[in-house]
Amino acid sequence: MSVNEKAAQAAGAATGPSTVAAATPAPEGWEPKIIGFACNWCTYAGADLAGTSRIQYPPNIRVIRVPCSGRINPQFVVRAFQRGADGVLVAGCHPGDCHYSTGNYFARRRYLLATRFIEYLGVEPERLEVRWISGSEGQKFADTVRELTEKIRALGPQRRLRETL
Amino acid sequence: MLMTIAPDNLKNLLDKLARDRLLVAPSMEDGVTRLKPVHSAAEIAFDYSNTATSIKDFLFPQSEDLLRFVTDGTLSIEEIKPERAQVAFGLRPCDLASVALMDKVLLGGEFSDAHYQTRRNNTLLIGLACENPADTCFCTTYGYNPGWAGAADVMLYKDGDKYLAEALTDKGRELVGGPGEGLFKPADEAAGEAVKKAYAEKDVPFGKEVDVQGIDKILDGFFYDQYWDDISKKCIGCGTCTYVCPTCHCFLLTDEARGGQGLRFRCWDSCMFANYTKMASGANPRPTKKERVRQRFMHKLNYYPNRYGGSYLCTGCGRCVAMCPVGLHIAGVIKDVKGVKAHA
Amino acid sequence: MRRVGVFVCWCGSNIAGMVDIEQVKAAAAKMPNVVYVEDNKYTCSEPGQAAIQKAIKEQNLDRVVVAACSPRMHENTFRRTVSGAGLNAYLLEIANIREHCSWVHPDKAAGTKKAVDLVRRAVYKVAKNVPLQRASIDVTKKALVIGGGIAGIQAALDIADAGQPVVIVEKTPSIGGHMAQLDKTFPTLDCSACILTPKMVDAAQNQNITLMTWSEVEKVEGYIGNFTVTIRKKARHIDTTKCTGCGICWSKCPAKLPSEFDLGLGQRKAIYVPFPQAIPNKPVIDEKNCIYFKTGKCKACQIFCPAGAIAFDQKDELIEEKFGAIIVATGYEQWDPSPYGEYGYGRYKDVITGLEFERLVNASGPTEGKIKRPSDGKIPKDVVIIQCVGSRDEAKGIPYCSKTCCMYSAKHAILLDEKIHAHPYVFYMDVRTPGKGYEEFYKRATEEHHATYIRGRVSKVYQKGDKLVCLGEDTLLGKKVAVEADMVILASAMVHQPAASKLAQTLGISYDQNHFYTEAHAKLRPVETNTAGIFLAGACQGPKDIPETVAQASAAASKAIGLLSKAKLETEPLVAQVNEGICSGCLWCKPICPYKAIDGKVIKERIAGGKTIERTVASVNASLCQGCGACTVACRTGAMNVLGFTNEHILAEVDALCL
Amino acid sequence: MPESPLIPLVGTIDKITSETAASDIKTFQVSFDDPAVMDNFNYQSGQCAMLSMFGVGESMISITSTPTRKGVIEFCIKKTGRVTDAIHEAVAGQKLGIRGPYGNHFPLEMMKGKNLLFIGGGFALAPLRSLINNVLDNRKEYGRIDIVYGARSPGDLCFKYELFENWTKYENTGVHVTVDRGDDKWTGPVGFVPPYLESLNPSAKDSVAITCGPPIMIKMVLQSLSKLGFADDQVVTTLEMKMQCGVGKCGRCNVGGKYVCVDGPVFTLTQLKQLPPEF
Amino acid sequence: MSAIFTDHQAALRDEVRKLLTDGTIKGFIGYARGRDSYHPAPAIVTRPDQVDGLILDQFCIFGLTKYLLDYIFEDGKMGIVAKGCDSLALQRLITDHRVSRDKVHVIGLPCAGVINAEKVAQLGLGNVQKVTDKGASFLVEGDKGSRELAKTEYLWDKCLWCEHHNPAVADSKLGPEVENVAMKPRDYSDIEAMENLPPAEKAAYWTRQFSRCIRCYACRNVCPACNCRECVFDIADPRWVGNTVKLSEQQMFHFTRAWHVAGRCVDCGECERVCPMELPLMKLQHKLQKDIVKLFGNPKPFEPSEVEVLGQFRATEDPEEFM
Repeated sequence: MSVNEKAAQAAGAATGPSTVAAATPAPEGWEPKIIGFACNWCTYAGADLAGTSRIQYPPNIRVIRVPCSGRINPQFVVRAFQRGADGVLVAGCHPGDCHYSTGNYFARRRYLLATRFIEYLGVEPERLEVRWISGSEGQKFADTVRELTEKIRALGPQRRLRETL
Repeated sequence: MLMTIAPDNLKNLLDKLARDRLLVAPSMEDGVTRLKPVHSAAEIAFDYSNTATSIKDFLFPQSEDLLRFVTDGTLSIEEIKPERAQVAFGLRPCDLASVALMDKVLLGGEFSDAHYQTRRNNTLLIGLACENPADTCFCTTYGYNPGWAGAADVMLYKDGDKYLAEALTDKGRELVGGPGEGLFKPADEAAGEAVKKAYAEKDVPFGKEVDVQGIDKILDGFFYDQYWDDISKKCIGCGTCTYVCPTCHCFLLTDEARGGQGLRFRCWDSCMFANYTKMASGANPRPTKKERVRQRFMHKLNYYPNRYGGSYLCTGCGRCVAMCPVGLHIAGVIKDVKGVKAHA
Repeated sequence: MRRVGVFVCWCGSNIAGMVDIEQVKAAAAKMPNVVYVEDNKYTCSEPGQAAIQKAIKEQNLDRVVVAACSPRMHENTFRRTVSGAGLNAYLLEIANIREHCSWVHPDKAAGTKKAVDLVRRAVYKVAKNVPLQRASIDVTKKALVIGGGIAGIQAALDIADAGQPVVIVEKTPSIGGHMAQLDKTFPTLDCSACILTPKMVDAAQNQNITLMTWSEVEKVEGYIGNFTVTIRKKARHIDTTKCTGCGICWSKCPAKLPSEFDLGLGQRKAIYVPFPQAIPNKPVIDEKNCIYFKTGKCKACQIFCPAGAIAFDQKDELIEEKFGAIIVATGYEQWDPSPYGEYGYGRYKDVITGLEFERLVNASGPTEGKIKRPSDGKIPKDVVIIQCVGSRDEAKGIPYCSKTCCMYSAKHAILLDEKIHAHPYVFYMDVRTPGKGYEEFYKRATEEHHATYIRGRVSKVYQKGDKLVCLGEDTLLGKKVAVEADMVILASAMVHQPAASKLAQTLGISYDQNHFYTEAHAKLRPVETNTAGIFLAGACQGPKDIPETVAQASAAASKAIGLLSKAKLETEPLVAQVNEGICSGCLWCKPICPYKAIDGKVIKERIAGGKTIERTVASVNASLCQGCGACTVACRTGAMNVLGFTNEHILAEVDALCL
Repeated sequence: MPESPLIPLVGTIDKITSETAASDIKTFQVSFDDPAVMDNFNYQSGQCAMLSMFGVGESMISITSTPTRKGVIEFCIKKTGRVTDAIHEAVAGQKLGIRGPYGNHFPLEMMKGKNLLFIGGGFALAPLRSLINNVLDNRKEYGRIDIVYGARSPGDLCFKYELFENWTKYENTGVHVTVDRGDDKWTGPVGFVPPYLESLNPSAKDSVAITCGPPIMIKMVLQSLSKLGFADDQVVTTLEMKMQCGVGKCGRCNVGGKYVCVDGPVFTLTQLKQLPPEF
Repeated sequence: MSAIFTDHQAALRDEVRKLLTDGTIKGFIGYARGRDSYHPAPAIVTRPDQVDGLILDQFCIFGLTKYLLDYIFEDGKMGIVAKGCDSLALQRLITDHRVSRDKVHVIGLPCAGVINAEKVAQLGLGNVQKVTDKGASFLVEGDKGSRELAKTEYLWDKCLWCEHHNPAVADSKLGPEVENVAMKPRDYSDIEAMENLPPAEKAAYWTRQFSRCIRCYACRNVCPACNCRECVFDIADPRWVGNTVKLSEQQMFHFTRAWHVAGRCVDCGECERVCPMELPLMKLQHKLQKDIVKLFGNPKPFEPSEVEVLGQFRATEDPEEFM
């Protein structure tokens, strides 16, 4: 950051670099921070199964349990990015398998739109992953987390929407 | 003492200033010219009638960190001070006039606003007289004019292919003698005064249309008038007028905390917002647009002059005239109220 | 300031081996609101649970976090634990540091760091938890069964046997359904009527069963345990209290009409019982075709009725009744195969459907069981049976397999050979026989009864003399075949009842693209619908044969019995809740709810100026809501929330995990 | 000391007293952590201070203790919103932020030698309590003192220890308590404050009436006082407005040209009548 | 081509006067002269003596329907003048159950396009005296000059692709209906261009835009789809979007607002038009619109319908990308 940009921030003014900021290298020891939103009935159970099957995956994900993928407001995703998440996983039952019969269909519509929209705002699309992972897909859960972690490791820290106190 | 400075030298000076402090100047971006931090003189717009936002953004920013707290078991509070030096270039007379009005509120009275005071102290104000007042400008209504230097430390007047400059404060003189050394040349005093006079007498057509004389007294008895009901109906309750106004200064304090620590901010607020005076109990002494619209204009044209003596809380910058989405602005209100009074 | 206690479980070495318990404890102790931290070797064990209860009392805890295994494992266990100590069961959160952490992350340092984060998530969340109470609602101890076919009869009998009153609503004049039309049943070839009519009689005589035939469900309101159903009892024009079913009326009636029961192959009168074994054995007057209703003259039935039971001025009655459970058993219809122009159904009299064949072969049918050609009464010698007529043909709008046709075609083949020694030719796409004794039955048709099975579709049926030539291809041999047949039987698809979608809307249940009703879960809740308290039995849910229908009917009945046997229903408190103060009443949440739990309601409110206004807000029926939360995302202002998973909760969890 | 008047100082909640049966009103005794600040904290009856629950926000609360009893700072707080909810959740020993005192105060000079009539309703006895204890601590300087107080029910009465024990001990001092609805144990008067006040028929001569309460009660009390012969300048009341800064800058607590935070909260009825009715 | 709005001014005044006098309506929402001849302002009149202040001219762009929310709890009807685009906004309010159709008397104004006053005001024509419709252009005569202005260049963008020239909701109409054809097809090429930028450039673009935002909420307050009784941005607990103007909060604000309007936007463009900082807000809605069209096969997502696009789904036809 230039003196002026720093100063601009100090001034509290609503400013931002008007040119593309050069990619800043990830700080030493940085590990991707991934927030997962998982439906209770499928993906959370799938993650449990990965556990009971001792399928290892990177420890970068932290899962928030919700009743259904239909509960996952895209605003939660943006909030996670704001708070410093480097990646977000939104996951629920396969279409047709929703415990509440239709929740994931609504989720699908919402995220078909929201993923594109968040990308449009300049967030790398790889940072938001939406996946259907059933209760029997412990392996898929582990694979998804591994792939997501690696993709985000390659991208570096998410600074686009981040805000620190 | 009057001086002149060539445009190139002025740019050099600004570039030099940008190196060690925040340089704020009119800059055009996506079709909007506003005061914003710039990195160099190359980003500055020199040809503009007025900026979309005012100097208020930098002396009394829209959101400002006041303190940092840690609540991890115990409580500690650390005051955050706005210590960075800044220089604001290209301020129009209306903004330069607004600073004095803001000073009265924020620095006057029993308590002085330390954050504002610090920013005032740390900011060098460079004015630039108006060549072409916009058709929404009416500074002359209040006795200001296109050459009004107000709170400027240094005032510039475009004079043909150069700028006439006048350092008005110690800070201004330090600039001329310090970073500006060698860039300014002495001016012919008489010619300079003539330039200043020409600016001061420059025609501001809209200003002639708006006569504010005596409105404070008229409004003393105008609180209950039907007029407020009539005009407030079209207000959409946005904060545009208050946020672009160089003299509106309402704010709120708000906390944000995570993980045992946080910040307390001050953010602008707007008396046009429905929840502005809503209390925790749900009661709201200004429940409808009528009370809120009336409050805004009564404050600017009656409460403020009564409280702080004389001047109105408006400098005729015309931003609300140009930007209010529904054409509900102070110049219109002044004209209306005087018209209503005339009819009465 | 909350008083949160954190209990970190070792799970033996399952957690403690991979997560540094001391570090987790030390970190937890510094988290906001945490006043007490303890570790246990097995928190779920009795001593572990006792330790929680002791700490709640001694440390005056008002919230509990257990860092242990998955909440899917022991959430209920620990809820009971905390409520045993006098704390509300919902003031508990679980940090899953086993399945989601120690078991999957071999790096102890990273695992411990994650465990701390997971505990922090739970600590932040639990601070936002509020005490929640399970509500209880009364249950009306009566079931409604819609449809009086074998599914409805079986379900009603099971419920009645369990001692609960039940009402069967049947839209036709008699119960019995399609099964009453069948002759023999596969794979045992016992006579359909012989096994059905005793059940019909049982249903009629059972004290707990009320039959409402010639009646339809008009309106359904309410929710599980408390449905209010309006039933239209159509005017029968018979005083059923007087009628003895002697039959004089229909013998005297001069108006002859094609019989629906016999699929137009036989006749009935304008006053009629649909078939001899009908229950109730009381006729109805077909208003549209009754000469008296048409002309004002005749009254033959009234004149001859010895009981004086004819009541021309009877009107439809609307009856409102309360039910605790509803079983939908409305069955299916046989698809009209006319769209297959090439098969000539409707054009050639001797091209008939499978169900029509059932009537022809049935002893009480129009031919008294003699298999005769409808055109000339000749006994057919060669009969072609075409399978998959409609079924598995997306071009005809029926993508699914009707499941029963392979078996009943085999049955028809056997009957043709057995009864008239006709030679059956069966054109098929696949022969599907998954069922006990089914494959053997099919084998019997081919081996003992010499049915010729030809794999291929018939492309055209045309008349040649008094023969029907069926042109097709034997795809196994790869050559064209032409079979000269005396009769052609189309194994036509099973499709939804014409009014299936209308009834679904009345009931608030969902149906699929084929208008079969949708079960709550294809595998795990096959007889429930998404509307609590409404269950499915039989072919209204999808094509089924009799054994499967009966099994499902009993399953649905047992679900209903389970429901009705409860004095009160406990409702899960983790349901949606509306903040009426900020609800705009836009009701965009309403169409999203799979359970129809949301509706608008009008509230009164005082506004500035002292005026009282009325406005609409969303209202959640907690008995219907299952707590999925899909509605919350549709609510822009955040007025809709799910208890236990509120916006406040999730935002706090995000904050906690991102620190 | 912080430079900005908007920066609070750290204090501690020393003691919490629940006032009402429903515990929706509690009195918090607080102290500044810095003893020097504690010593120099000088305030007058009627003034307010801004209390901070960090992470939630600030709320302007009237000081209910009396400056005549040095070393004790008390706030009586009703649960009405996010900040007060958070304060109510606090436990003794918890830290908070305090800044102030702010605003004007009750006009003691004008009350000297006069008969004082205090009229309070519900939770609004809080600011009056500061003044009542203040004048009782200098009992000789004033004439007769009558305290008329009402709440919705016996359980809603605040400061019962003052009403029924402390204040009644003083000579020439009357405490008159009424409730809107009684209960099994209540033997005192039942009814709203304004008619009760009228039934007491206090003399307006040489008297000052000081009243605080919910807006609807104030409105009726003012009418009653007028009936009883009190002139506008014999009536003193306080106003409540939404406040943010407390120091006359943020611009939201004005009623006409007056800022309640610096020009108020105490106004005589004469002053009040000159203000537009936006409160 | 059709008559211009000014031709209906007298008829409008007559009708409003009649409606107010006979008690059909208790107030009327229309236009009056604003700060100059280019900027008509909304006006709400309640008395017949105010009616002569009402105007209609070819610059009357402001969508008035949102004002109806001020009167939902009052007795009696409000009158309003509505162009085709305004009637979509009205339908939005009705479909959202915020305004009851029977409490509004709509005077429909068939519209062949509104002149972009911001562009014309730059031309130095002075006080506008007269506007004449010349078919493909408008002749604008001011006291300092006149110009013939091609419609394709000087109408508001939304008017060029408008397919709702005639009000869909109206109790009476001013003048005959106009031909309902778009002057050019709706085109999302600017959105596509943006989509094709690398993430860092998109980020830079939006950072620049959002950091200009002053959070005045004019966009929200003018938007007919932003009609919540209590806006999420005004709710303190939970606070979805912070009060500060830090970039992150600005982005959260604009994401949230755009998202809340997704599939509900009637494409009136008022948010962008009233924005004092000239944020390209419709670029957000057009992106969402474009995707809705493509993903859910809903060709006109800006026409309010009984079921919101995000309040429904197609189990088998919706694209599946998350397997």
